[in-house]
Amino acid sequence: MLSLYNGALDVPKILKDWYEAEAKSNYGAYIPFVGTVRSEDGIDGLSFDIYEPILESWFKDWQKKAKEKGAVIKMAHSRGDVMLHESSYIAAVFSPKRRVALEFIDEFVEDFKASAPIWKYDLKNGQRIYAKERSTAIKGSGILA
Amino acid sequence: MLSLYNGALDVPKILKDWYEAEAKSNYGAYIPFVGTVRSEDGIDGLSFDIYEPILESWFKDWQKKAKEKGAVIKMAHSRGDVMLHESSYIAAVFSPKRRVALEFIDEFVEDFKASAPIWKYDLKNGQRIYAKERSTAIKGSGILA
Amino acid sequence: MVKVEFLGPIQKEALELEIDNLNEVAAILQKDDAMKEWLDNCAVAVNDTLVTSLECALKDGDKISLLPPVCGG
Amino acid sequence: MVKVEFLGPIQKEALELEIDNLNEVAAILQKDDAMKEWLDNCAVAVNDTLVTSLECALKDGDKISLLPPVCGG
Repeated sequence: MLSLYNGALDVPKILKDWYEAEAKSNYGAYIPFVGTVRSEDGIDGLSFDIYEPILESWFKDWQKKAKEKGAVIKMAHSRGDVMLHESSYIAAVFSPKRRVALEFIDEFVEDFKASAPIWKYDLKNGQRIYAKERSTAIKGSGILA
Repeated sequence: MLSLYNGALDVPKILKDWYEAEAKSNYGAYIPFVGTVRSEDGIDGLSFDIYEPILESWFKDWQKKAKEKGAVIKMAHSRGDVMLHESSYIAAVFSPKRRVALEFIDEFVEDFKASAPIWKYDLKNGQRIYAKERSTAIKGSGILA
Repeated sequence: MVKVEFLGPIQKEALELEIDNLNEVAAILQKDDAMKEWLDNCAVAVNDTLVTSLECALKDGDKISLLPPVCGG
Repeated sequence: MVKVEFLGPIQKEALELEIDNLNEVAAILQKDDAMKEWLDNCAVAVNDTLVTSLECALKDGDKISLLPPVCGG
């Protein structure tokens, strides 16, 4: 399940909805990861562009990997502006077993950072500035150079 | 923060309260781990005994470790009976950095399983049966033998 | 006609090109000064599937996307 | 007087013993048939602090706890 929202995420509601949706699925472990906008470098917030077709196929591959381990993965992300101390990202894994869940959320979040087609901008003094130095080239980049 | 409850945990409320309590603390990552009672071996539920003085000192040591990494750790656990598909355990880490948070929640949950002075019983046919084969001897056990 | 689109922070209008393969796209973009800073670190998708080599025949109606470095979360 | 208490699933009433050290506790419990299955895998705390050796002097009012294998969560 992949949900995109305009602006900040309603974290308590999403965590509750996901928990309740899987309440009878007999998973022993539920691990959400929540990403919140930190105050640093004088930013007022962050802003996000998402390329949805590739995000969806990337996510589908992870759903398949989760299924192979008997687990389920869910993700929510913001489009557009998210201000300081608001949250822009939740990923969560449900699994029968705690080891699977702990390892899966780590792998998922790291691959998300490296591969998900989402671009981040700092909001600063009314400008929207691409966060180039914090961004990662997708694996296989550079073939046109 | 260590909270013990009689019976099942109100997971959505606890996740929300913790999230809101740290909303302005400038942590970038919040990772809760939620443990839920699974249906297996025909049990009706689980039951827990806790020895609180040692649980508290064990938890204080982890609070110190968290602080050294700029993080915060919270935990909630049930006393007594928790029925199928109800939750008995939540641990959560807040940290400025995602790598610290992902590693810390893993280490914390594993040490919790190995060291926290909590005893688990299967509820089955009206009986309360110590889950001996799923339990782990605390490090240093056996000195009286 | 093949469409080439530039995602995220790349400030460039989409192109419509009469081409048969990705080598031609590379040759055209390498001549574009505004694209120099991007080509080194852009990934390429053909019809929304990432590709890792230029050995890819193109046909009329195909869509090529350039994906600069990402940072979700 | 030293108190010895048995935690969790160990079905045994607390003992009050006139002893000076943990070796004496070990000697007493080793003679108790009901405790045989537990001693191998019990941890020991003195005044709620886990200890890892028997080299520990005891004084009047001390509390010893036996902690069998745990399984929280």
